[in-house]
Amino acid sequence: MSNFQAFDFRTKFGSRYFPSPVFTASGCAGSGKELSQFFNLDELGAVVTKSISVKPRSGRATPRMAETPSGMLNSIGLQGPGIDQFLEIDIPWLQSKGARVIVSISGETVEEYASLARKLRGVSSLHGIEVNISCPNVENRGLVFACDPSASRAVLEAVRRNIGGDYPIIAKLSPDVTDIVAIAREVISAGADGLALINTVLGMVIDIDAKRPKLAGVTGGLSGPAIRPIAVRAIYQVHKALPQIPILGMGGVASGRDALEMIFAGASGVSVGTATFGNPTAVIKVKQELQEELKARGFNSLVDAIGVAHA
Amino acid sequence: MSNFQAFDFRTKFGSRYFPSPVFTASGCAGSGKELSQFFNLDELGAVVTKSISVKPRSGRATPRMAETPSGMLNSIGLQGPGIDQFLEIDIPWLQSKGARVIVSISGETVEEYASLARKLRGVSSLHGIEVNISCPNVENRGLVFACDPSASRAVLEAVRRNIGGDYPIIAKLSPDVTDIVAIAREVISAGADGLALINTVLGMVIDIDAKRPKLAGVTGGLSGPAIRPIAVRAIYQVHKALPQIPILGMGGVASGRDALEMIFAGASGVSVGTATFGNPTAVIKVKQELQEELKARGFNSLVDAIGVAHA
Amino acid sequence: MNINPKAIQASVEVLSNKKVGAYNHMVFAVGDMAVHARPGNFVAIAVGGPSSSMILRRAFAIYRASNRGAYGGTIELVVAAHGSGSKWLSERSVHEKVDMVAPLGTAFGIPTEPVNALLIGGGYGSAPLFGLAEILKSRGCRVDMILGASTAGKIYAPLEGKRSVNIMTLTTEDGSAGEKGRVTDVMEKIIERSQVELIYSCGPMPMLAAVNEVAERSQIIHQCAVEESMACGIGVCMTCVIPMRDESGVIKMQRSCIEGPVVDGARVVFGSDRRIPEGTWGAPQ
Amino acid sequence: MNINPKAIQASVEVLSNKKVGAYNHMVFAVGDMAVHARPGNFVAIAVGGPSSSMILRRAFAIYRASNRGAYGGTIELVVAAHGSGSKWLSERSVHEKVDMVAPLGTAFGIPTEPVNALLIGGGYGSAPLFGLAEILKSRGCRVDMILGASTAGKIYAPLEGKRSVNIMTLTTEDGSAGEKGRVTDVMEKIIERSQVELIYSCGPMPMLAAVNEVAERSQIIHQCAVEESMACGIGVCMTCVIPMRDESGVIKMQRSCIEGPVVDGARVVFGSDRRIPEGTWGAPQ
Ligand SMILES: Cc1cc2nc3c(=O)[nH]c(=O)nc-3n(C[C@H](O)[C@H](O)[C@H](O)COP(=O)(O)OP(=O)(O)OC[C@H]3O[C@@H](n4cnc5c(N)ncnc54)[C@H](O)[C@@H]3O)c2cc1C
Ligand SMILES: Cc1cc2nc3c(=O)[nH]c(=O)nc-3n(C[C@H](O)[C@H](O)[C@H](O)COP(=O)(O)OP(=O)(O)OC[C@H]3O[C@@H](n4cnc5c(N)ncnc54)[C@H](O)[C@@H]3O)c2cc1C
Ligand SMILES: Cc1cc2nc3c(=O)[nH]c(=O)nc-3n(C[C@H](O)[C@H](O)[C@H](O)COP(=O)(O)O)c2cc1C
Ligand SMILES: Cc1cc2nc3c(=O)[nH]c(=O)nc-3n(C[C@H](O)[C@H](O)[C@H](O)COP(=O)(O)O)c2cc1C
Ligand code: FES
Ligand code: FES
Repeated sequence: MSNFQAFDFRTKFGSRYFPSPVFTASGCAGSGKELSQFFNLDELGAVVTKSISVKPRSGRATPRMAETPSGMLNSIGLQGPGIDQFLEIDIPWLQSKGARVIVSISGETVEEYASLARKLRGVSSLHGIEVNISCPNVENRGLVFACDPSASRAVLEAVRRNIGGDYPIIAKLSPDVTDIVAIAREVISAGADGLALINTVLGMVIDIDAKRPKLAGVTGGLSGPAIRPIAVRAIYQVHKALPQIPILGMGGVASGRDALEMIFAGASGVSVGTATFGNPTAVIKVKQELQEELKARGFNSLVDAIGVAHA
Repeated sequence: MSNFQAFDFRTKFGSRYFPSPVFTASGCAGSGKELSQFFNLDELGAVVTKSISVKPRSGRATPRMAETPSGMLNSIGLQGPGIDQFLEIDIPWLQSKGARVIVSISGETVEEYASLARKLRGVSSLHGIEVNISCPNVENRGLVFACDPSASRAVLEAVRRNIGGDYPIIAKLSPDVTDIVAIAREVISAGADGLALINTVLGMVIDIDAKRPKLAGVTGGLSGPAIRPIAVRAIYQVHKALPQIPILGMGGVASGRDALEMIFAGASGVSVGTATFGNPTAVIKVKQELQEELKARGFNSLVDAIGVAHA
Repeated sequence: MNINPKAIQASVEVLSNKKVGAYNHMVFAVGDMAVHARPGNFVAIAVGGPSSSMILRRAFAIYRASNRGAYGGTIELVVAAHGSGSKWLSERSVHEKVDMVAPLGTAFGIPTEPVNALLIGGGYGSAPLFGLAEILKSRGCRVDMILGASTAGKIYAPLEGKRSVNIMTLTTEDGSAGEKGRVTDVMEKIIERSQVELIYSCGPMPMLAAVNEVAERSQIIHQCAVEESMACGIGVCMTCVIPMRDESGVIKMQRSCIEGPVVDGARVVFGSDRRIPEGTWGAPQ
Repeated sequence: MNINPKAIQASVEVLSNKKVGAYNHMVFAVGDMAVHARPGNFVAIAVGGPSSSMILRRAFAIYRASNRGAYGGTIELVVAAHGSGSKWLSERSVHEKVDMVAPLGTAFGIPTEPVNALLIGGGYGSAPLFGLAEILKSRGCRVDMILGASTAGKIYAPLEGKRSVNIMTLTTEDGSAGEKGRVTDVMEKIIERSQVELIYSCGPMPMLAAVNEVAERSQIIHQCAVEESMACGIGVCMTCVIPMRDESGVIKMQRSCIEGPVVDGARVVFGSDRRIPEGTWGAPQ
């Protein structure tokens, strides 16, 4: 019987459906143009854009990266053209290619997040907004929003208030906290529809020849397979506490098996980030392999597989 | 000139000197006997014992481990014979082999730590005590001591009060906190002489065939090269805030270069843990290579190299 | 007593690597490492090369060890390409080198008198049994062997190995070789037929548990080589423990790499995967 | 405009791997990948094999690319074993395969008229210059070349490469080959002698900066192939940026893998390692 049924790969975040649960990760797919030489963007569940700010940002000085065992550090510093140019150029291009777009936003103050939400409110063709709160809060000694429950709440409330009621909001959390479930509860009660887990882990490499930090920005964000066990743990913990909330899992996904681990832990979808640097077609590979792994285990739909490791 | 000077590899924690700065990591060198087939234990700066508890502990059920990219998860659950048998059998054996011994202790309540300190107070031949506070606090909903500043303080105060004034105490911290510097300040002001950074990072692996967590204990501690950038960052942050406090660095050290990274970041010594599983002689290799790397860079002593990446 | 008293770490050369059914039969030039190797001992091999993301060694039972020969000491293994580490090993070419620590763990105990022995292997678990059979035979024992697997290709039973076996019985779950079924389906018959006095087994834990049940029911001593995930193989990590009774009957979580892999079946508390058996020393309250 | 318009990802075979001085000259059978490769373009190669702990590709300038030949399309590289990834690559044997993405990045611009060109290479930076010299020569240009390195073994200057070069000058810092000193020590003399109208350079950033200074002083157009640590090579990661002026003179952090590696030297803000130059678009206040 089940062999004849069509496999249902769809997933849902907030009010939006996506034909497949494999997305790009913010900041790891350029503007989309760079990857479109390798595959069609409409093959992806969604393109999650790099985090966009109110104004243009140069980002940090170089060196901006260091390879680490099964991972890498980056300190890009949110380089980007600012929201206006982004809405004018990048979004229309992505949509012209049939890509479903989730815009990631970042700010240095709660008001900046609010202002980004107001700009995006009008763009109803978007599939959602991912709120990157792993940014230093200039109004509070540079303390990262995502590390402070009340600052996290304030950002999400401001975004929800300004963007309108049914616009899907995904709050992206940092793993660098004592209690990620507590932060998750705050942002959900503040109006987020879903959670993105996890952003990079704060790390550092010393250049032992130059006798100083390798990165110009001193510390950087650790990503790649090295952090996957941390991501799976965060997803599992949060899904256990908030089983109804859709989670976009990420952190070192490079194969269908990696993606399945996150789905079983409780993710409704996965983003592929660093793996794209080693393999331009990683997102497509993950998508195809995930579907095969699910079918091989007798699942007729993605949804049936979400969180099964909790049984 | 400097070529004729003897290289000074000594380091110091509290009132104790160690001839070399490379130690074993707690829980990664068995009872010492297992490694003594491969080298003499007196070649090590010190043997840090597995964390010992008041009573015998069976530890957790199996599977207790999962390999991860450039790392591994473990959930041993502090298996051990309890302090009495340990003091009677293990310590005398280690000392008969000329090993300098730092005893790691763990408890489920503040009173257990106090009681362990009282037992160790008499053993003046020890080179110090490492207080593993990454243990669940049964009196506070299983919240790990190291994740709670006031619980961390309470443990260190109790240990200092019971062990006496000049007994070197190293407090071992968990990286799974929002602000490791804040915890470091608490335990130092509570009486610790030095800090061990870092314990394992909380992680998880799902067995996608069995559709459940791979480890019987569900979550486990991530160790190995994968976490080295996290460890280096923690050491750098803490050394910056507390430059006078000696730090025992650990997390993925497998070569002299890795050790040097930690020394430059601010560590006064390093512990080698997981690397021993892949290579029984890893600690000796790290020791020899570290000395060569330091000499190659013109250092006449270890102490001159500590924290130079902060210049 | 020393732990790992004979263990040596060395870079050893692949002398031969041949596909045999589902396995690779591999020979390594190991020099003195072979001298103290006994049936039941295992080796631990680093996998993946210098920039490997696999940081832990893989354990393999010693299939044969020899001190003489054109290449000096050799150790032979039977490798199943299971996950990425054993796959890497099975792909090594002649002349490549791997880092090996051996011999490790306990060996099968050899009876001082000639007895009727039954050796039972599951899958690659047959590997250490042939060397054992040889020794038993040389001591005048009668040696019967049962090898089981899911399917014919997963039975490892080389011709030269069978020399020392009186009667060899095969079982496969799909019936593609020997009798259809499991090793325990034929075990009692053979115990009776050959008046078996001593059972040796090596294979997956559920098989060992089933064999142990029959052995206990038949009141026959049973030495089995257990298998639990190992991180270090040398006794320092405490990941490989299984609940075993000590001399005074107390159940303790004991390391299968040091106390084992060969243990007295009667000591093992089988079926305790994912839980600590009640009454274990220091069990959580 | 498309980004990476010609890039292809494929598993390609090592046809040859020869040690030449401090380098390995490697030839790969790449099929159609060679068709659009131009001097200045680079390849990105995955290193370390299936279980590698090195997750990022390594970038190498294309030394030569050819469509014809017994093996179909080939791409040749000159590899310096620097860290663990390039070391791994340099150890690949004939018939092994590696995963390659190419051609990537910008190419050297070829003048439409015959001009007097000076090509300057540092270390393995000479690699792309020989293919460039060939094309320039075929267009009737005069081609002078300066190759510099710390020591003789680090100069890559194969005989067949020199065919297209009118005068070759070598400099080494230790004087072990050619003139003792740096490429810039001989540069002005040669500019004058050969009435140089166009400079191409490839090598470490400090060398490019020094060459650019001379070029600006001499008011000669200078195309250089820059080198910044790259994580992806295809424009998606933003790690490889260098500050460059855009058409309107605004300094922006631009990707050297997409806007480069070959860029107009006059656009580059040299010496801005570890800091954002003042006035850069979007610089932190
Ligand atoms: C004492 C002993 C003897 C063995 N003898 C043989 C033999 O003769 N031939 C053979 O083919 N296999 C043998 N095995 C099993 C072999 O060690 C595993 O198949 C192998 O470790 C799996 O590694 P992998 O990289 O292929 O798989 P992965 O699943 O990638 O391994 C991941 C991790 O788990 C550990 N692990 C996984 N399965 C096992 C296991 N069954 N036992 C121990 N560790 C495991 C590995 O060491 C590694 O750290 C033996 C195991 C033990 C303990
Ligand atoms: C456009 C371009 C062309 C190049 N052409 C050549 C060539 O023809 N021959 C040659 O031998 N080398 C060339 N290089 C340099 C080569 O890419 C580096 O030596 C190599 O990446 C170092 O890798 P590793 O593993 O040996 O060192 P590691 O230090 O282990 O590398 C660690 C990480 O840093 C990155 N990285 C380190 N150094 C560089 C660098 N100089 N450039 C880019 N990424 C770096 C690596 O990609 C890797 O991700 C070129 C680099 C670029 C950017
Ligand atoms: C180079 C780079 C740039 C990134 N930029 C962003 C960003 O702009 N916004 C964001 O929310 N996350 C950013 N991330 C984090 C990723 O989206 C992702 O959460 C993280 O890298 C873990 O996934 P991965 O291991 O698959 O890369 C970036 C990561 C990398 C490596
Ligand atoms: C198997 C295993 C057991 C450990 N047991 C202990 C322990 O008993 N007490 C403790 O403080 N840390 C323990 N640790 C943590 C290590 O001491 C060390 O802090 C950590 O593993 C990071 O170092 P590494 O990457 O070199 O292993 C253990 C780690 C492992 C892998
Ligand atoms: S495998 Fe480490 S103690 Fe047995
Ligand atoms: S290397 Fe990734 S953008 Fe250039």
